[in-house]
Amino acid sequence: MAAKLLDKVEIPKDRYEMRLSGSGGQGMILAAVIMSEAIGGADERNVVQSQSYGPEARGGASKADVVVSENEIYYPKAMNLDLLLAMTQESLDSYYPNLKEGGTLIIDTTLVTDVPTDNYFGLPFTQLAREKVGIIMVANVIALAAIAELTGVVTREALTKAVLGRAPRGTEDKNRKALEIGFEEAAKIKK
Amino acid sequence: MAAKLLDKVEIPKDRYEMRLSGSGGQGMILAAVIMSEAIGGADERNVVQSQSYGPEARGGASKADVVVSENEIYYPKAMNLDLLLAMTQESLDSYYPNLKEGGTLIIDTTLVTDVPTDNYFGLPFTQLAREKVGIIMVANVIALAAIAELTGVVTREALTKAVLGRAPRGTEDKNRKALEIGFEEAAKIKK
Amino acid sequence: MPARERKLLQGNQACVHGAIYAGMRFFAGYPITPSTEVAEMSARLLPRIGGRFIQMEDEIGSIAAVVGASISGLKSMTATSGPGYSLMLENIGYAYMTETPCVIVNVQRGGPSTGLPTKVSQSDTMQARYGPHGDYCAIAVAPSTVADTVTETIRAFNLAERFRTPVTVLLDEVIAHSRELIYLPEEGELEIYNRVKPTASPEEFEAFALTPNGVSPMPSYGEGYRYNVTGLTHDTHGFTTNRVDEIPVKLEKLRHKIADYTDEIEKIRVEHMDDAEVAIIAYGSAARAALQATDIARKVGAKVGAVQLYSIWPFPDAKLKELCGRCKKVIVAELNMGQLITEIERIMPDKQITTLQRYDGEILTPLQVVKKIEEVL
Amino acid sequence: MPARERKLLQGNQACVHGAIYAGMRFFAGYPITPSTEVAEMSARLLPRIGGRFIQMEDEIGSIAAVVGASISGLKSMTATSGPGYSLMLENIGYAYMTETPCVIVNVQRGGPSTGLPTKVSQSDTMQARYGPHGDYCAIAVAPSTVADTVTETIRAFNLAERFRTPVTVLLDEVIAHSRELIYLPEEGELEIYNRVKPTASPEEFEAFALTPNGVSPMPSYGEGYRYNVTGLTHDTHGFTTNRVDEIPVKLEKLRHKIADYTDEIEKIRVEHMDDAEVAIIAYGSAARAALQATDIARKVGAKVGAVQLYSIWPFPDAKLKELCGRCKKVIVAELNMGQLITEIERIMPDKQITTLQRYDGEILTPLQVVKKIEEVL
Amino acid sequence: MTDADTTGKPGPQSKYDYSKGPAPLEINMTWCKACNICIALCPKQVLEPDRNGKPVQARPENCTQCTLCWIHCPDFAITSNYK
Amino acid sequence: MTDADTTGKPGPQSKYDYSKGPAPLEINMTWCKACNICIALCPKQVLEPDRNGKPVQARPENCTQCTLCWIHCPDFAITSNYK
Amino acid sequence: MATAEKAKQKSDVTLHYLRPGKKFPSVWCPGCGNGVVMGSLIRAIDNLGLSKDEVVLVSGIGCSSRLPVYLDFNSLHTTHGRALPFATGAKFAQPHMKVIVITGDGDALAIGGNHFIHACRRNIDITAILINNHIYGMTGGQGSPTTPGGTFSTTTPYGNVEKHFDPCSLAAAAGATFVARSTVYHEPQLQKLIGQAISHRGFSLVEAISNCHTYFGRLNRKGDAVAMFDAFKERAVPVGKASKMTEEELEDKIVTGVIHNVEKTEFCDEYQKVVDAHMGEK
Amino acid sequence: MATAEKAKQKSDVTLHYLRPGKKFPSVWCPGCGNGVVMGSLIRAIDNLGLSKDEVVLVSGIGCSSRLPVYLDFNSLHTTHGRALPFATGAKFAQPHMKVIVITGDGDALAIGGNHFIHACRRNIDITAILINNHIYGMTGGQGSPTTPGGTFSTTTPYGNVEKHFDPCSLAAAAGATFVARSTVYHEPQLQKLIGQAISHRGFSLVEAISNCHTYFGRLNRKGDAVAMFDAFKERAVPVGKASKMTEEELEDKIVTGVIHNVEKTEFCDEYQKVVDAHMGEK
Ligand SMILES: Cc1ncc(C[n+]2csc(CCOP(=O)(O)OP(=O)(O)O)c2C)c(N)n1
Ligand SMILES: Cc1ncc(C[n+]2csc(CCOP(=O)(O)OP(=O)(O)O)c2C)c(N)n1
Ligand code: SF4
Ligand code: SF4
Ligand code: SF4
Ligand code: SF4
Ligand code: SF4
Ligand code: SF4
Ligand SMILES: [Mg+2]
Ligand SMILES: [Mg+2]
Repeated sequence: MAAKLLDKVEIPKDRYEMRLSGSGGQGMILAAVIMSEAIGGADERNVVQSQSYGPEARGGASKADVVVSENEIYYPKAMNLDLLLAMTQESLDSYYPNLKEGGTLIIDTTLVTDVPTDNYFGLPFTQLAREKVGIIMVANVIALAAIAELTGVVTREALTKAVLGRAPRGTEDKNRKALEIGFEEAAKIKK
Repeated sequence: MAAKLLDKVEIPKDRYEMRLSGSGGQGMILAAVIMSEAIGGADERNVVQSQSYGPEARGGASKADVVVSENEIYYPKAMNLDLLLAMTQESLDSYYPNLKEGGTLIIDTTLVTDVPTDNYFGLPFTQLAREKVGIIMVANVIALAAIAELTGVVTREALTKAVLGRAPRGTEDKNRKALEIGFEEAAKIKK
Repeated sequence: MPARERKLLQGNQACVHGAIYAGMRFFAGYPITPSTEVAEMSARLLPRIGGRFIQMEDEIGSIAAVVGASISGLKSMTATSGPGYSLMLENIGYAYMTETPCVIVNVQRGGPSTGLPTKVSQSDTMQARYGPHGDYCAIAVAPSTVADTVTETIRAFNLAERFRTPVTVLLDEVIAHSRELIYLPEEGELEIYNRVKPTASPEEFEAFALTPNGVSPMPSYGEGYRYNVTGLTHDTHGFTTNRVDEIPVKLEKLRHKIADYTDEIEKIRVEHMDDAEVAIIAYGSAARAALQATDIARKVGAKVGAVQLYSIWPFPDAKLKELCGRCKKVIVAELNMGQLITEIERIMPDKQITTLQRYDGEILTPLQVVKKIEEVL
Repeated sequence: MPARERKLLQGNQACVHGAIYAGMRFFAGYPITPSTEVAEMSARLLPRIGGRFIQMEDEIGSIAAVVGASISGLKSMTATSGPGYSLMLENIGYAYMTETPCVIVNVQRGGPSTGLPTKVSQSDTMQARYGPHGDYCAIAVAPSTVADTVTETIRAFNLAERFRTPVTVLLDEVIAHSRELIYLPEEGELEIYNRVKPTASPEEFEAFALTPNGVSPMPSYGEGYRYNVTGLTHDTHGFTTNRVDEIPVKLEKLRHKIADYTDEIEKIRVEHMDDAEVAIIAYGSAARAALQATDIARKVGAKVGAVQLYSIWPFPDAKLKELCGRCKKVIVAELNMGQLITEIERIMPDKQITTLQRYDGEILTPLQVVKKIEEVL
Repeated sequence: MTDADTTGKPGPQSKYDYSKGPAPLEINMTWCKACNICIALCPKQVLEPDRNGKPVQARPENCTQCTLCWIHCPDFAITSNYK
Repeated sequence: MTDADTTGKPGPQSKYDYSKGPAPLEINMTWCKACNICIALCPKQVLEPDRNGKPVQARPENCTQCTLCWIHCPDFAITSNYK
Repeated sequence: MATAEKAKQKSDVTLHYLRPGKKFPSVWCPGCGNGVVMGSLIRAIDNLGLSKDEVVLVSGIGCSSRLPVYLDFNSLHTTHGRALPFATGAKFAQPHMKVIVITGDGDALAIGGNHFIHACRRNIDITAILINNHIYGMTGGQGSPTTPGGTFSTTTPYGNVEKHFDPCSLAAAAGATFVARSTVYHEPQLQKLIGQAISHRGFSLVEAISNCHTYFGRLNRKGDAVAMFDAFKERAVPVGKASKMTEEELEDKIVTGVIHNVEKTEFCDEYQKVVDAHMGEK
Repeated sequence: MATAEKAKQKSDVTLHYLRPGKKFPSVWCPGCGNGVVMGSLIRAIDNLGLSKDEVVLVSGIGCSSRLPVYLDFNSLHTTHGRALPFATGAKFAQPHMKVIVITGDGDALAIGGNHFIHACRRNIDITAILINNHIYGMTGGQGSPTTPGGTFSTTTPYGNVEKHFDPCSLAAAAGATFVARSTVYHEPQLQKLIGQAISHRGFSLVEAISNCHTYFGRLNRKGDAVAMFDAFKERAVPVGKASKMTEEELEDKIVTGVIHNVEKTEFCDEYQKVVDAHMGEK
């Protein structure tokens, strides 16, 4: 039996693992925090959110993971991504290999040009943010809304509450707008 | 056998253990150093010299030990004194119990009044220093000379050389004088 | 009953919540990655509850202020990482010698030296035991989740107060920086231990009295007990002693008040050990990989169990031996070049012990552990 | 041949003579009892040979200056006692990480904390191994006489240069302050090891190159090799790395360059072990009591032998096991509450191990040891 | 990518046609971090940000080689192009 | 031991007979370490060393209670004897 | 005889502050100035009418740092150089306590130099009494940061090649708000300055120039305690007079009196304002 | 075109001192003043015509302390706060080397404060360039000993209740013999002062006021790098002019130029005299 252990084992199915990736200024960590709080506000699921720290976080690439499970989450890091959000080409290239077979890939078509699969959802988050909300900074919120809509990992209500809970005073409307756009645009491309 | 070990053991006979004791200002440590150097200058015997350190050395009682052996000296501290020099009553009282049966006791009769045995050598080192040399500070040198004379642990020549080797410039004569007095007075009482 | 609020907190932040719950009212620290958020959160929260935060000039000053504040009367804590912990050792020894309760959080990062400031490690495990000069009897607890961090920090304070001694919380970068959704304990939910205060009159008061359990009652400043505290070896009144009959009394008091009550300190989690042939022993974030791997391997029939240590020091010799009693093989999984394993080797010479080490700045993955299980089985 | 001069020296003074013989030309230190005479003697002797002495503002600065001077190009040493050694740990780790040869003398006194400044102890034994944060592979040598102190200090320098690593000399108050008549080695009498200098051109020079024995050649400042030294985990060029493929390379280099060559470090003295039923294991001034006791007990027929460790770290596992191979019983005699014994327990689980501890500020007496032999036999 | 993006020199897309002499500056676009300092400190408005925020030589003819841009560039991304 | 040795008061052996009033000072001979400071600083030469170097009140009648001796005694061995 | 009565009372007062149970006399060498400073401190505290319970004496390691154990206050004998951060913790935890630090030139300025300047900077309400004997007494006569250039110690056997700190200037530059100096010869002044320092709100330093005849005196042929007291007398110049003297004239002089005295907000007070403003916030 | 040629040469010079093999650009945030100081340092060294081999750059830990690794000198990146004692060892071991320390306000004045004042006191021939950005950059924006009262950092979330050091006054009081200040905006002056400092025999300090817009700027609404450069320009007052201004007028100003410059014997030189006098003695 022993010799075959590794071949037989399966990554536990009770975990849902997301990675939000992009470049330093795109607010991926904040997005992961909001996603975690949205899930936490909604039900009793457990969440572990983590990211890579260090000087590389200044500028450069940025990634933030969220692991969700109804059971105790032993291993805190992602093992096999159920969902990958890639806001830049670089992040897609880096992390696509970690996406599990059949996992959900969501990309920002504003900046990502080269996708190694046909099985993905693409929306121009940054462009939508700039053009429809007027500030590029909410691209991450639009992406969150799209994730919610496309995967059902969290409800619209829960996400909205979480986003507004973190929105700096005076930015509530822009964030609400961003959410709407995200939900709508995603609904359009939902299969 | 085991049970009897402690009863049978003997303190090794190849060691000669001296303790020079007195009060802080009497130069016991220096005396022990000189004695050690005298022995070292004379032949191949091994010497370990030690003393108690610490705030108690400021003022208070002072003791300095010299262990001599032709063999390697394992244990560096005195186990069973072959010789005790006591320059004060307090030091005699403290260390007399450590003197082995038949060990040599030498006291400064200037300051020691109460001796718990008849088997000792007494000379008024401090008084001799004051009256015959003019400085009390050489009492320790007189005592060293007496030890040499009374025990033969070191030759007159070797001791003289060692004393002069340590004597501050300008004090050579006084030290020579002190030695002479020590040798002479001790010779008088030698049994 | 209203639903309790869940909070998304980093381990470092949870640590502060736990500390405050336990009664911390004083924090002194010096920033260092990956512990800095402990200081930052303390700076933010303490004024709101009338507590005090001070950023000191360095780690030596931090632990000194913590000890001073604890003796003065407040439950106190500091947090740092390896380099800072190294600097604190002299004064941790002072806290030990003077029997001053306090908590030191060490968020472990890659060493040696400046090493890998933003990467995880468990390479300060042995330092927590043997770091300070002189004979030292360490207490160290080790959470592995954000929720644990709350409860173990509380436990650290309770142990510090119970035993009048410094207690180390061994965190690591992964726990420190991961965010998890947790419930904070409500008032009254968890037991809080406070140092025993003297009942004797100031005249009769003996500062380091030999009590049945070795712990002497401890007054605060201003309560009328004016006693002497010193890091020199001292007698039961707190006065320096050089006497061969008094020195061992003090040293034995320090040791036995802890070593004789290890059952109050030990905490071990056991999963699937009933019929396990192989036990994986681990703590902290390495334990999370071990638990995950155990779960995975069990699903495919491997007779493996996991033993997670929540208290590292005093090393739970007897309890651990008992728990691993049946299995012949032990894997010690740790994020260093082999530290815990020396203890395991010492206490379980009869077992086949395998080491699983990772020291490249990342945590062990469950699959690495499974692979090792496969090798061993 | 003229008779060689014998000198009456304290252990602390002998240490300086040994160091200078080994090539020490730089000493930085901060006074602390019972090590101070090492600094004082260095202050006196170094200018006479063109060397340099500096009294730093504290122990942290002392070890820092020592490391700086060593990298600059001089063989360097510092001396301290427990509290100072605790403070030096961060920078000892830095010396280890940067592969800087240097010697740290720890004259052990009673701990913990300020403890017993003028009294003997061996309670920093484990600290020498596990004191610094991070994985650390310590070298520590331990003389027991004034004459040993000369040779072991020389050996410490040789090991430091040979392995490019900090080396600790574990002295204790008794050796440090006892005076013994010794012969100093004459020029050329003992082998002196100097760090290997690079032969590659500056352009080709790779500062922390992976050589067959793990030790990279080391230039001095001003020799044309301008490389980077950092306490961050670094690659073979000395540049910081966070890469999982490079980090273990560095850590393993640090470990294996020492751990794979322990035979060059180990030094053990054995007396009467041929037919011994009981072995007494000890080091430093405790070993002197053990040797004396062995001698005494042998004279009355007890089958006892003495094993004296001159190198404590890396712990001479295999050699020690071999030497004690025949005897079933082992007494570990030490001036602390039980430190070496944990190592002995680990490596000799098959033997009946007894501890003989003294921690009241005095050294064990031969009779105490004999008594223990009697109990065990 | 256009020339301007990688060299910092005025490229064909620049609305300012540069033809009166050699480009006054050499700009290392790989090292440049788009901090804006050179652009802000240039007393002659020689520089303007490209779409990544990195400087292009918009008004090269104005450059007096006053040194301000390059002595303040934290990333040594600007050197003089004068031969 | 004479009275002077243990109390610091002028004793019968003192060549200065003291009879004009109470002794001006109380000297704790157990605490006194014979440092000589009081003797040297007394502006009125009230004190002289005994054979152990500890102060005896040799000229007690001169004492003005000026405080100098006791505020400078490092061992709190002198107090005023005035009632 | 009112003066005499007062004298008696004053001469006795020290005894009322000695710690019960602690063996006297002190460990100090005969004539060591540490004892004089101890007397000054007691008299200053007594004059201020502080209760014994509200006083915390904190010290590091050194001969001077042995002082607190002899007195019947809360006493905290810490590690070498670290008295000030321990004191900072004790004070900040209970800001109504009077926290007084006793420290030596080595303790405060060598190993403890960083804590010294930072305590000054914070202007925390602690009084530091720095007993400056220009040497490490406890460890047997090594050079300290106040050992003058050219002088001898066991670690400067050929004369000190380093320069020395002026603790008062350093403290003032670092932010201390009350800085004063006197000597053990000038006990009445010393006592007065200590009293002023304790009363001052903010960080105060009193540098007490003292004699270590055992080491500094012996190694530099400065004679015994009495000779060193005499030298202090000779070398002292009141700060007022000093301000009119040239640098050369001041060479080797000891400037005594209040050197620096300014008002600034105090650390604990400022922190309390933050607490008052944010208490109860969620 | 002579000026232009010179300009080119000068603009290029930095590149000749960059370390081969080290990846560029630096780890620093876009616009971080550390890079400006690096340029000043290179130009100063180049002007002095020092050989690369004789220069040792020593630093502690912090963003600023990352500087040496980029340059092709002997570089020693030590532990936090300890650059100066490492440098002291390196210098004293080989006194002919030019030892330059790069340090931050936290590195030099918080954890390293003791070494700072002692290096000053010894007047050892080391040049320290203190890049003062008023915050801990590396660890993410905590208060430092130069963080002004009232300002925000992650550890002073309600405004800093502590006072700050003036590194220049502290250095002068501690014994430094050359002390100067400039800002990253005033690069030409900064460069010149660094050159003077290196040429000075004895301990020299150059305080380079720099921008950490990422933390200090952001937390205190001081804008980006450019805005902070502008503020340095506004706030700078040359030391000559400053001497005629009142304390109130100088509030919030940055006094630039040579603040303190005296001649004193240098530590290594003095030690060499001892060696010369006693060399060969038995
Ligand atoms: C960490 C540490 N380093 C060194 C020492 C040794 N030590 C004890 S006291 C002292 C110097 C004391 O000098 P100072 O503060 O001037 O006090 P003094 O004895 O002169 O009153 C030193 C170096 C110590 N106890 N702890
Ligand atoms: C012993 C130790 N304590 C703390 C740290 C964490 N640390 C690294 S850099 C730093 C502060 C740096 O501030 P500063 O010197 O001002 O440099 P900057 O990053 O602002 O340039 C701190 C606290 C450390 N590395 N080592
Ligand atoms: S050199 Fe001067 S004028 Fe030319 S671009 Fe640079 S800043 Fe502008
Ligand atoms: S100053 Fe340098 S880094 Fe900044 S934008 Fe200009 S060229 Fe780029
Ligand atoms: S001053 Fe005090 S200790 Fe000194 S001699 Fe006088 S009474 Fe004795
Ligand atoms: S009180 Fe004054 S006059 Fe009287 S003995 Fe003392 S010093 Fe002399
Ligand atoms: S050694 Fe010096 S400082 Fe210490 S007690 Fe003696 S005289 Fe005082
Ligand atoms: S964090 Fe601040 S100091 Fe560090 S690189 Fe960024 S701007 Fe510079
Ligand atoms: Mg002193
Ligand atoms: Mg800074």
